[in-house]
Amino acid sequence: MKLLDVEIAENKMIANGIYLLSFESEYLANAFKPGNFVNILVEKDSIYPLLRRPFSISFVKENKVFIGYKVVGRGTQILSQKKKGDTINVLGPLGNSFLVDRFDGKVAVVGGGVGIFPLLSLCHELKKARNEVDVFLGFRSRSDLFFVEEFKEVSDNLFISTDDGSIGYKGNAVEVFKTKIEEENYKVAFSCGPKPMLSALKSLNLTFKCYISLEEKMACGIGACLCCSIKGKDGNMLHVCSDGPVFDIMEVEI
Amino acid sequence: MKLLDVEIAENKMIANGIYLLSFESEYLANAFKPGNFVNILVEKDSIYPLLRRPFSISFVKENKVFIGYKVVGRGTQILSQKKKGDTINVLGPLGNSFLVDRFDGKVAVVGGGVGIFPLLSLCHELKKARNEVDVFLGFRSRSDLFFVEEFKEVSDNLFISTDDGSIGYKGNAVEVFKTKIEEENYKVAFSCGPKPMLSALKSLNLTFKCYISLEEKMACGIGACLCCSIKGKDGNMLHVCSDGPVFDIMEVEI
Amino acid sequence: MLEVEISGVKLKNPIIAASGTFGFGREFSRLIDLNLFGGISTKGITLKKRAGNPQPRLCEVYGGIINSVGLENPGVEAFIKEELPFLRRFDTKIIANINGFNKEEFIELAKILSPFVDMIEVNLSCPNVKEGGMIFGKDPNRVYEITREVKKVSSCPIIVKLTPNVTDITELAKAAEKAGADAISLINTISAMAIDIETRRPLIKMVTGGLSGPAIKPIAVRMVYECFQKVNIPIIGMGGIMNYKDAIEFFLAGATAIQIGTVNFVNPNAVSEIKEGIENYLKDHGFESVKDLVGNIII
Amino acid sequence: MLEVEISGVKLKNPIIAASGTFGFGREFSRLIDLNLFGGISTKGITLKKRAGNPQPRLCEVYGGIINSVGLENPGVEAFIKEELPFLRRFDTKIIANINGFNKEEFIELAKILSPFVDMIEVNLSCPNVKEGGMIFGKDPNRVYEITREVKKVSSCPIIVKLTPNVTDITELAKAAEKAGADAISLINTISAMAIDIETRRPLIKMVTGGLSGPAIKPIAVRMVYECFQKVNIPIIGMGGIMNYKDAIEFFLAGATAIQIGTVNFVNPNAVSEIKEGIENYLKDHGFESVKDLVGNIII
Ligand SMILES: Cc1cc2nc3c(=O)[nH]c(=O)nc-3n(C[C@H](O)[C@H](O)[C@H](O)COP(=O)(O)OP(=O)(O)OC[C@H]3O[C@@H](n4cnc5c(N)ncnc54)[C@H](O)[C@@H]3O)c2cc1C
Ligand SMILES: Cc1cc2nc3c(=O)[nH]c(=O)nc-3n(C[C@H](O)[C@H](O)[C@H](O)COP(=O)(O)OP(=O)(O)OC[C@H]3O[C@@H](n4cnc5c(N)ncnc54)[C@H](O)[C@@H]3O)c2cc1C
Ligand SMILES: Cc1cc2nc3c(=O)[nH]c(=O)nc-3n(C[C@H](O)[C@H](O)[C@H](O)COP(=O)(O)O)c2cc1C
Ligand SMILES: Cc1cc2nc3c(=O)[nH]c(=O)nc-3n(C[C@H](O)[C@H](O)[C@H](O)COP(=O)(O)O)c2cc1C
Ligand code: FES
Ligand code: FES
Repeated sequence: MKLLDVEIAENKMIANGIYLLSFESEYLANAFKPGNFVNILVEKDSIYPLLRRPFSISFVKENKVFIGYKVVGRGTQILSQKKKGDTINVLGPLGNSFLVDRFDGKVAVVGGGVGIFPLLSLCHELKKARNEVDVFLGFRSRSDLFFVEEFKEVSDNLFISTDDGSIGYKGNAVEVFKTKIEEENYKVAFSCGPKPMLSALKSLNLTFKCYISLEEKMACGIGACLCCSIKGKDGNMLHVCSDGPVFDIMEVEI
Repeated sequence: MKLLDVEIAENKMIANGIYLLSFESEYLANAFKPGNFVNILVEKDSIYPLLRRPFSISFVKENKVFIGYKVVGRGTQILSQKKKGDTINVLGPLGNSFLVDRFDGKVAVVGGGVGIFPLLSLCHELKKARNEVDVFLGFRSRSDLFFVEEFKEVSDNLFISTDDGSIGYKGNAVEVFKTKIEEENYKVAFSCGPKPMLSALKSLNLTFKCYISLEEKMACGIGACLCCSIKGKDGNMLHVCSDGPVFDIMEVEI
Repeated sequence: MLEVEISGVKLKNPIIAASGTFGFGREFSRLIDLNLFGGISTKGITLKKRAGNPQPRLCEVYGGIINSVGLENPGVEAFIKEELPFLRRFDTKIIANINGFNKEEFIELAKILSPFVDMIEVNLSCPNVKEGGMIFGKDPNRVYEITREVKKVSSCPIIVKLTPNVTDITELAKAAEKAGADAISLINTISAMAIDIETRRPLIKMVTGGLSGPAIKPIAVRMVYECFQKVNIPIIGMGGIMNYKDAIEFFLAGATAIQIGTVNFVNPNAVSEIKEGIENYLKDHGFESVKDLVGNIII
Repeated sequence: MLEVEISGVKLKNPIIAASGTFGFGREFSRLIDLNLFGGISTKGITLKKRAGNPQPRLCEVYGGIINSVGLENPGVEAFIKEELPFLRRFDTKIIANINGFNKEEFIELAKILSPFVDMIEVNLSCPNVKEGGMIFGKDPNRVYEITREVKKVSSCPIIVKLTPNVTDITELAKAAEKAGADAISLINTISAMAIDIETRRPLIKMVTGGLSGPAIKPIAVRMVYECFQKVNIPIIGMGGIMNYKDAIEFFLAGATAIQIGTVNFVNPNAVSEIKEGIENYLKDHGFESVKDLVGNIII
């Protein structure tokens, strides 16, 4: 974990309101594991926004770090206006990572909306570990699609769904995943997405392990402020930023 | 007085920390009289800085409005980073103006530091009204000089002074002006500059009329908030933004 | 859709210009249409003309400004003669913001003014004067006493403006309600201070002044919410409202109407933008009237 | 040049990490050198382990954040066993921030902790718990009582941390001084609230929380200044300090030392930047020690 001033290499729109930002950082690129995130100060000396903003690292390529994000408020709005050559301050890598292994069975990866970002490099690693990977991605609508080609490359089967059915299955990623559970012999699932999606996933009562990446509002991002605490199964407090963001779905209340 | 979104035509450094900004505005260019100022919102939706920043209009040329300013804090810092094509919101023209006439005698114009900005168009008008104009400009140092060529064109005699004597007379503009008062038959003087300079001017007890342009911290710039009030001679409150910024030096407490 | 009512006075919309930030309307009328406002609360009026405090009166801080105008105003007579006729030309409710240095002055001001205006706002919260104002306003007993007396002599509804510089603002709200106030308005500015580290002098000549602007908004929303739990008279909420979203927060917290102050300096068009924003919000969220928002927070 | 003293405890510099924003130092130690701090005030400690408040606990507002952590902490025993040894490795003073739900708990905590730490900060100002905390802290009599009892049993100097959510903070300061406090620290967060206008729910599950960050700075500076006029014990000032300039304001207003909280989240290097900034300021302005700045405002 380091505090780094990095120079933006590229920052481009890749879908409706979705941007992909990249910068060079040998340190981060090497230290990174799928699931990690960074805490970005979008504007120096700004008091509004005041806090850093947490974003998963979508993937790294050589020494370049790529962050996909959706413009939802003032912080991401400002970030989206940054140009090549502008400097941003990045704190990372933060948090734990997805457990990647050679599983003896199929792997399912289920992502919805901005939750899709951290899953790309996960799939990459899962494939590298020679797993068979089924990917389920849910988007709002056809114009919101992103990373589709990239996921094709790192999956065996890719199932796209949209809320409005404008492309792929109509419905969300969990619904599609559900239809496959019985046909396929999944050994493990990984997921990231909005809370309702994760709750739906939990209520499937999967017979195999399922790891999810969570979000909570964060101030420090490193485990010091205790703003991002959630209750673990045993009543113990878990900190999404430092004990997570990846948790065994059975170990957390959602 | 109007609220205008204008597009920056140019914004360049013209001396050490001094910038000249211009934008097209037929309305402002026509409505403008020397001494008027504008209240600029340097950043939309910003809460820090929050208030608009007041700046004199230095001069207009056809439909272009020129504003000279010095970077002193966060607002002017942000302004200095604006580029051609960026939009700023301008409220103006505000305030009263210098009385321009054909005076039967010489006219003295005394400016110090950023107080020099509003005097350029004044001199222009004074010359247009066929006056003989002596201009006294005080700067910190040689590297701080600006508008010198421009003032040469609209004055009969130009006296430059610097605090450190690195160019022109050593001392401030009022000291130089003082040495000329007895030789010359001034009918009227105009001045703008830091408070100590204006106090020095007042204590000369000039036998002719002297008009000065004042500064106070401003919130509204239009006479509504009463933040910029100063005491007039008769104890009445005067508002620098709406009764001024130009006052007869004998009518105000400084 | 936007109409609200305060003790029988109908405001065509819930947006009121906050006292002291809008003068007597004349200056802003050159820039915007005063008819846009549901109401205008005047600059604080005193019995006699007042020069106000020495310079500097204003400084800027993170997300706000500190002012110490100190109730500069022409006095009640000049107001009635020279300012009120102008204000009366517009289709907006006129609220006279009154300031006494003792109980008698408040009574006198209410007597003189209430026949001429739509409502009176009793400012028991000015932090920028040595007597009266906030000194009274911090004590529930004085709030009760002054409110009761002012109410007795007023021929129009009275609003009591509360100071946030207290341990429990609901005590003041309850005192005002018990004394017969038709509404309360909150918050006035928060006592604050800033220092120029180069000169080592306070940035406000009077040392402390009143903080307003976005920085105080979450404190104001909290106080409106607290008061809404404790009193039944309408609340006029204010403090740091910059846009329609901020306004909606105040309604949800319990405000029947809002005042906008500092934002007028930044964006004189705020009133029309906020008006439009509220309308759109109501439509988009299926509400028929702004009244449906009041206190409609889901806990 | 930077050394200051509080009741015999020498801080090598006047910068203290504010309670609750710095955990027990462990996390930040991976990022910055803890030796940079004059002192570290720990996360609020209670007798028993506490889970804290439900989510959401945090939201951002104009120029600040609202938190409602609610004193999540491992309890005093775990602190002493698992956290203190780590903290003790650094050349910085350790201040234990203690939180009781009644007088006895405060006494108990002080008894247990005072042999192990350099100072105790008695938190009479936590806005995020239903009992104890701010409820006690708003009443000068309770402040007096608890301070006196804690002082009696403490083998190290005690600091009393005051809440800003009161009419007159100097009353609390005086009560603490009279009861024997070695210093006071202020301000804790200001009770505040924000509402999500889309869900119409409060952005903090507990509805209200504590506002910190730059937005509260001018209020904090004012309170430090007020207390400096009224008490003779050292004041530790905090609230919205983002950089060395803000720190200097607090010294000029009367603070002997400062705490930095929210800024740690934004800029973990703040401590070293502020340290350097203060040093340069002292040199540039011809002061020999930061002590020369304390209360050195020119009115
Ligand atoms: C571990 C983690 C990883 C994330 N990864 C990504 C990613 O790869 N791509 C992406 O687009 N988004 C990601 N998010 C969500 C992202 O942090 C928010 O969308 C962003 O902070 C919004 O900032 P804003 O100023 O535009 O929005 P605003 O809504 O104006 O932000 C207001 C406040 O809420 C916080 N906030 C808002 N939404 C969230 C959220 N969903 N989770 C946590 N805090 C939030 C902000 O940090 C800020 O403090 C991630 C969040 C977390 C916790
Ligand atoms: C009528 C008038 C005309 C002016 N004309 C010019 C001009 O042509 N060129 C120029 O460079 N400057 C001019 N100034 C001064 C200019 O307004 C300030 O330098 C500027 O506001 C500083 O903003 P900042 O954010 O960079 O500085 P900061 O110091 O960070 O500003 C803090 C606050 O102080 C106010 N402020 C700071 N200095 C002044 C000042 N001298 N007068 C009034 N308010 C101030 C700011 O508006 C702001 O509210 C004029 C001021 C007035 C009142
Ligand atoms: C420059 C200025 C002058 C003010 N004068 C008065 C006044 O005379 N009477 C009054 O009741 N409130 C006065 N106020 C307080 C405002 O009416 C309002 O309560 C406060 O500014 C909070 O709202 P805002 O954050 O929208 O400005 C004044 C505020 C400012 C900024
Ligand atoms: C997330 C968070 C947790 C806090 N927890 C505590 C605490 O446990 N004990 C305490 O005395 N103050 C606590 N505080 C208050 C801070 O110590 C400090 O008084 C306040 O934040 C103002 O300083 P700042 O604006 O620099 O953050 C907390 C503040 C924050 C932001
Ligand atoms: S964000 Fe601070 S502990 Fe997780
Ligand atoms: S700045 Fe508002 S009256 Fe002059």
